[in-house]
Amino acid sequence: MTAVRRLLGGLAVVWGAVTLTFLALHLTPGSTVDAIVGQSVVTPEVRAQIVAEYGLDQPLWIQYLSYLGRLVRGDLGHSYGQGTQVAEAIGEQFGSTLLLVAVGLGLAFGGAVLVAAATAHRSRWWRGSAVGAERVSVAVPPFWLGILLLVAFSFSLRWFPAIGSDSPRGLVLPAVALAVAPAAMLSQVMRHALEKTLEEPFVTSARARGLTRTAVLARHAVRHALLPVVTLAGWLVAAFIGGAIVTETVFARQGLGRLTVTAIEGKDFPLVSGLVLVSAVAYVVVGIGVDALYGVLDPRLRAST
Amino acid sequence: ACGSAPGTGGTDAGATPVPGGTLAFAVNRDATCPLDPQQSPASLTSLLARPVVDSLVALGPDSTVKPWLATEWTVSPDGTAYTFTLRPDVAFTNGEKLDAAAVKTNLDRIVAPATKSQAAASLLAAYAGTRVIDASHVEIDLKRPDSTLLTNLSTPALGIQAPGSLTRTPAEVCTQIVGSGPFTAGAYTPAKGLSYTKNPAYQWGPGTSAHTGPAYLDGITVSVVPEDTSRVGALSSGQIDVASDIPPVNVADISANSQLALEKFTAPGGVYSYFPNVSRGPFADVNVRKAFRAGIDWNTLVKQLFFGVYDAASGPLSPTTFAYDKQSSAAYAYDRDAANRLLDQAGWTTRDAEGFRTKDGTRLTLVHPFLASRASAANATLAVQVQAAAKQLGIDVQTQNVEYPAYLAAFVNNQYDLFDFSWSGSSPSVLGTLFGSNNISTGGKFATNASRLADPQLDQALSTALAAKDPAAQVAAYAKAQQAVADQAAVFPAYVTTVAVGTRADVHGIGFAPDGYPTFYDAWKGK
Amino acid sequence: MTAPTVPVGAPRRPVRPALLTGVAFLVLLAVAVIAPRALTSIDPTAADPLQILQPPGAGHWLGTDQNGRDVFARIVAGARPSVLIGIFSSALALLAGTVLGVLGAKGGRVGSAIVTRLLDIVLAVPGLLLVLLAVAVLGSGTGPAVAGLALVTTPGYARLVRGEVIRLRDAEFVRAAHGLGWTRTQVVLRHVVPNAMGPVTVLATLGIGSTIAAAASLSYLGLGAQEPAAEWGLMLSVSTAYFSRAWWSAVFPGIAITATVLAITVVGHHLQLRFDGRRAS
Amino acid sequence: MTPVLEVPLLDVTDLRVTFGHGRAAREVVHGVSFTLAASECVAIVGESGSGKSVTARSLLGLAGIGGTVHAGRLDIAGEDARAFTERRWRQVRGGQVGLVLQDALGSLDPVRKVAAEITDALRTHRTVTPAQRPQRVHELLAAVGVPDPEIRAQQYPHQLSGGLRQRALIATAIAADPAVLVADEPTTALDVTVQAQVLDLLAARKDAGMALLLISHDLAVVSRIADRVLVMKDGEVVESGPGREVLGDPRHAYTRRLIAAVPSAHPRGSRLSLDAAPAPTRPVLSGGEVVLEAHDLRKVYATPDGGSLTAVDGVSLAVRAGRTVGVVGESGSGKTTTGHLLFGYGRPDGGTVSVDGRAWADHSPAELRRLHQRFPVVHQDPAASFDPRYTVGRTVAEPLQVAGVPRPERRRRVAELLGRVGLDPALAERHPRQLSGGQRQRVAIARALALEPRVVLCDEPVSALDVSVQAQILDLLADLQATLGIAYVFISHDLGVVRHVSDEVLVMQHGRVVEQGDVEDVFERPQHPYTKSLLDAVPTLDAPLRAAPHPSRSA
Ligand SMILES: Nc1ncnc2c1ncn2[C@@H]1O[C@H](COP(=O)(O)OP(=O)(O)OP(=O)(O)O)[C@@H](O)[C@H]1O
Ligand SMILES: Nc1ncnc2c1ncn2[C@@H]1O[C@H](COP(=O)(O)OP(=O)(O)OP(=O)(O)O)[C@@H](O)[C@H]1O
Ligand SMILES: [Mg+2]
Ligand SMILES: [Mg+2]
Repeated sequence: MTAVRRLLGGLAVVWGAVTLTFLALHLTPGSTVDAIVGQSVVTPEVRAQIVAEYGLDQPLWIQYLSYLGRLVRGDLGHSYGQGTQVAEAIGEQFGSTLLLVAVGLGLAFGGAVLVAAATAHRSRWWRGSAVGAERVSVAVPPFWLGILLLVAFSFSLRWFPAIGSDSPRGLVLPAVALAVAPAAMLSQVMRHALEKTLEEPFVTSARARGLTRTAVLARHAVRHALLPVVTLAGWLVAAFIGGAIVTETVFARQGLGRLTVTAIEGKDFPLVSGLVLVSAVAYVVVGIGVDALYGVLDPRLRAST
Repeated sequence: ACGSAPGTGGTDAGATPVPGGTLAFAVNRDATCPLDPQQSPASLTSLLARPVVDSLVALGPDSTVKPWLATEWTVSPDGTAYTFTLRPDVAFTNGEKLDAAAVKTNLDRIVAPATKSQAAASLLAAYAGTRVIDASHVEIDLKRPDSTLLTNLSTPALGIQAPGSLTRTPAEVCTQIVGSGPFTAGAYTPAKGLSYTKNPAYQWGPGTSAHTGPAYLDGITVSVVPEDTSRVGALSSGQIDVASDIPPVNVADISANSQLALEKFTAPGGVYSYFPNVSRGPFADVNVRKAFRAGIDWNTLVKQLFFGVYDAASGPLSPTTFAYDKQSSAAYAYDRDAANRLLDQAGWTTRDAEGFRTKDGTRLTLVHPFLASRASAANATLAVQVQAAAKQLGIDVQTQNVEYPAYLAAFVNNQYDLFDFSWSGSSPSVLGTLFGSNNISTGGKFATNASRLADPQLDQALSTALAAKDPAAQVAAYAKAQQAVADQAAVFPAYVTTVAVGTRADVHGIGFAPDGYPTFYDAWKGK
Repeated sequence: MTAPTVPVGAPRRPVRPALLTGVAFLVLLAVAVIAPRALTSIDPTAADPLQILQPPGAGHWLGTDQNGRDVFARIVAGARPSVLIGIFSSALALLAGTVLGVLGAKGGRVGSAIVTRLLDIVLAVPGLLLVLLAVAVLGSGTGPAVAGLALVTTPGYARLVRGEVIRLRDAEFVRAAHGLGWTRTQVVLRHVVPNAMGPVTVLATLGIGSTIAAAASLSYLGLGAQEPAAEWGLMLSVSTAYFSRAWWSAVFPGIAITATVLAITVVGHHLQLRFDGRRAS
Repeated sequence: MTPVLEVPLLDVTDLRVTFGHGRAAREVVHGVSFTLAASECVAIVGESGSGKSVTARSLLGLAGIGGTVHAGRLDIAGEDARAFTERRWRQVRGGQVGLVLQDALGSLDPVRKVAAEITDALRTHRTVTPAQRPQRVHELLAAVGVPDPEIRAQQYPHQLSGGLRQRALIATAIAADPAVLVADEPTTALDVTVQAQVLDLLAARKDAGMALLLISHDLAVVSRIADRVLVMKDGEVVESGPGREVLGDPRHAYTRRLIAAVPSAHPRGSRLSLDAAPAPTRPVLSGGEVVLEAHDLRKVYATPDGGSLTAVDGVSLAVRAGRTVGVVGESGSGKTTTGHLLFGYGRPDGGTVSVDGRAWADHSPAELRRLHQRFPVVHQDPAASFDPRYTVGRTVAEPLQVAGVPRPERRRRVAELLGRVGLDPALAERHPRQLSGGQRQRVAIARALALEPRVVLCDEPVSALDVSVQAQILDLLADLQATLGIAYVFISHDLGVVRHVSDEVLVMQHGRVVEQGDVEDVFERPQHPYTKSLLDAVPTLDAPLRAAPHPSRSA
């Protein structure tokens, strides 16, 4: 029953996101057909062809309903700009972004856990410099960080390739650039949680049993520190998908982010909606996964006792 | 056409080409339909299609037409029928043979509405039809004479693709094309690029190229790297062999680096210009236009902003264009005092609190829509400087940053005073594209005459030029047209579009098509 | 005689010199926002083609940019839009987030369901895409950027507030406050909201920084503030193209952004401790 | 076996513990000395905040964050612990000295299974092979009296009752067979029956040879088990010696006061604090009019697994003006819920509550708000019932503010109220968390008294306090009842306290009232088996110890 409700809620979110996008794109100035044609000279026949083909002569609400209808049938439509099926255009780019986001998330989580664990309740200097670094990291514009990373590690040191989506080594810099700001945010949240946990009596009890600091961190504290992080997961996913737009541009990676920019610029409604759909579904899926994760991390939240 | 442009031969002088190797090439942007120039207007599409698609004829650097797929051709006396003799030995890489029917299939497809051609069809505006005479002879019929036809036929847009491959949907052709060229192309992935493989059977190189037979390179990979810093960095760190669109600021660095080389090509056709909208507002007054033209020191701006890499323009056409008129360039000289005088004459005599000129209480204001998200860094700085220089004249240039749809809407709906862009094109017929009264956007339809100039004299000169078969007559007619543009002050030319391609020092033989993109048929990599 | 000493704990509050530096910087920043002329008399938009990319020196402390404009003057002039974007959009988001968060927790079954779904919807659309959409609808420039950034950050605050309010709803002291005879609204305004704001304000101080950074990203994608305006994010994004030749035009705006954020977080953190009363003697 | 000849397992001389550094440094333990041998139990009793727990933790090198320990001698099994490396400390912790922390309910990690916690200790000290660990876990749980150890081992702490958790914690402490067990308040928060079980368990371990350092504020507990007693106050040991001597014949004034303050030792109406003024005479209001009346109350809560839990099941009672109704029963039996329903918080799922003869539900929201002002609640956890941002003054002033009392008048009344509950009016500027537990408790009471209350709900007002502070509060409540005619509903799991303050008592179990009536009748002649078991489990100070300074209570 809860599963059904959750599914319905998820559908509502996806529908809302798509509708929001539809409205926004149709409220923007400029005609769609101009956007499709772009800066080029077309014969009136070609123009009429485009209008008819995409149904642009229909009233807005009919366009909306027929779009929803097609969505329900699993048809994402045909991209104005890419000249391909939306599903195909997205499918082509999906893997690359997924990889980037996954590695970025991994780095952000791993890095945040390490930094938080290494600095929680440690000396003033050690902890203070980590906190300072985190605050700076949050405020560094990602494209700027990306370019700095490129200049340092690719152009000068030549440790990593500057561009391209293929090699695992090429993934390092973009993933780092993408992960730094969220990792800094996470690490602050985690350190807070860790420090609260380390003051809990069960930690003193564990130490009274002779456990090392590392063992205490690994077996007790980290798990508690992950709880608030899990709460932030929805925000994180959104941040990463959004961040991919800039990162992919700087590092010349293929992916959904760059597709998004192109699609919005070109008022390519079917493609934008397709992209929003993907991100909304990702958000919903992550939300459901996270709910499950809560139970794993904290048995108190499991449904049955 | 794979003609080697002047100035590019220097680096490879004396060296013997070495076959083999794969060339890594980075471009700066994606195109929506990246591979089919019959559909897409993007210059990137021409670049990417060129290695795959051959044309009937090739255009040399001196604007002479050379044979390619057609060995010879004749033009009917009235200029409306062109008959081509095709090479007998040409095969497309999917096994099909080149014949007259293949040419007809291509040209008919270009003009068919279903193709939604956004540029190629306009190159065939006078097209009436194609007649297959026999397998190796084909006749193109025109509704009216068009002296630009041969030039247009040399472009990839009117290139001949394998007819069998054109039965697929337009969308499929966009990402994968089949031709008879020196390379075969893999599928294109947006934001990533594609790779080419050498066509070993290639024996029909264009008459403009340095060698015959198959290409030297085994293959080419093209990646899309929009960020300038990354593209230049990838080149200097050796991750790629060739990078397109080197920003002026990096040119000096690349020239100074012994591991790198810079290939520059000044494209013929239109220059990068600001266009006044003569149909409304202050620019309806020719004196204001002339004042704006004379009052800004375009020369100095270009030299300083672009670090001496680009040349300042003095006229709507680049000096390398056929029929470029040196006479009329005097009109583009800088004269600040004259500019102020002209403005006074036009009645803009009073000044407001901020120092802008006013007339009857209204400020001399010019609306300038600007597409910051797509502008190069260089053009963005130019816009800033133009605004600042205009301010010194007492003119308030309001640069409005808008998104692409709004940008286009402002243009199409005549809601601007100033517009900036460059329109390349290898022939002086761009004058018609840019200033012909038949090219003014009306009824919400996009057309390319940004100054909205409708000058009967100019129109007359342009149609004379199109109809003229004799080059001298064409030159005379185009000179008249250029003079008319100068008299009307219908353009503020800024700089001559210069293509700068960076390469590793061991890359040789990069050529440039007349439209200004690099070509790779003659290219090779030293060891 | 000493016996084993247990490791010393971590500091619970920022080190004093950091606080002082932060306050001093913010004062300077306030001057730049209110009266930029007090810091420099150079016109930040005076483009001079003959002064392009001059290195830092006597005439131009921090050098000039790609248009020959004085970088220092532009940083001073850029303080206003940048700080306002950061502060306004964070404030807007904080306000909207608080209202929505409270509604989401206490708006009744239907009200809270609607609010949570709405928040989910906004979160489900990638943030930058939302800003892009906002900018596409409202046009580019500072106003739309503020609105777009606020739209994007609101759900984060709202969820946090909602969580806190739900936690507090069952808190003993809130029940006690009901028992004292306040009306429901009074309890929410007097006890629930002020206590829910603690963690949110921490996020908001970080948020000011990340908003300035996000605004910079917008300019990078050509959607935020635009030339010839002086705005830090724009300066940063434009100058990256000239990095190899003129590091100063890219580095100094970057330092301005970072320093502002650091100052705000350090001072904000301190204020929050104050607000919480933890430091009260 | 003569313990005298053996090396003591713990030998502590002049133990000092300081928190903070430099000028912020504060010494909280000032030179504590004692020894502890095998099969011996030393108990530390004393005032809240006197340094008992810090002393205990220092014995394992865990004084706390920011703590520095100095000692003239700190020998563990003959070895000088002052020279221990962190590594050696880890071997000692759990291996030679086990610790049961004061906060038992928070001492098991809520996200880990009980077995995992015990296994940690086994793994660290390598007492058994990995293969034997599960078996050993079960044995340990069985040894501390946990039924069905196989099942319990696989459960999470929140799935265990308080008593089971307390025993599981002891199991973790003794897993590696330490020679010494330090048990800090191992029975707080347990109801008397469970408390008795835990004490029996500790006594059994002690008899089996383990040395036990027991900390408790419950003198009755201590008297049952301790061989020697240390009495601490303000970080110092003020009195020490064999248990019987110290408790039976206290020399130090503080010890005397402690013993005097044990409420079960006194009849109703007597004073608990030694230094308090004599009690005002209590007006006899046996037949005061009924103010609050509940009939057949029921409250059902949904449980997370979709089931339901009847927290209150058919409770009826009446509160008369100027009288006290006590409510006792095990943890979770529905005491707080009943109190809340009675005072109009939350709707009952069955039955009625009426105030002055009219149901709560029949009042308009505005009337309700006005009524609530006269029926204040002293919450089970007073600290939690204060807005953490508010000062003491603002907290106490809040009901006055609601009632529209002008600001200057409020300030005056706050000072007066604080004075009345025996607090320095200067405390008004402080935040509640800067007060001691007893002070906080009195702030809550001051707030409850702000608007001439008619009935006050006192929910466990003294459960976490040592007896001397508890005595102050109980005396205060009695005085206010005598002078103002206030009625109380008094909830507690401490039967002695309830007996001391109540006129009438309800005994609750599983949401039902199992016995109800005059306090003396119920406590002297319990009818229900549960009441009997509760009373049987109450530890008492041995008869001779009750001797001074009050005469033993007469029936
Ligand atoms: N980690 C710490 N940091 C600073 N001060 C502390 C710390 N732990 C305890 N104290 C202080 O040391 C003193 C003694 O505390 P301790 O916990 O030993 O009291 P206690 O006798 O156990 O009291 P209770 O009966 O309430 O448990 C108190 O004043 C307390 O505030
Ligand atoms: N809001 C609630 N939701 C669900 N169950 C509740 C709620 N409040 C109380 N309960 C349950 O109702 C039962 C009675 O709780 P109540 O707080 O009245 O017990 P109590 O007798 O006061 O116990 P204690 O001595 O521990 O304070 C318990 O099992 C408790 O878990
Ligand atoms: Mg203690
Ligand atoms: Mg209770």
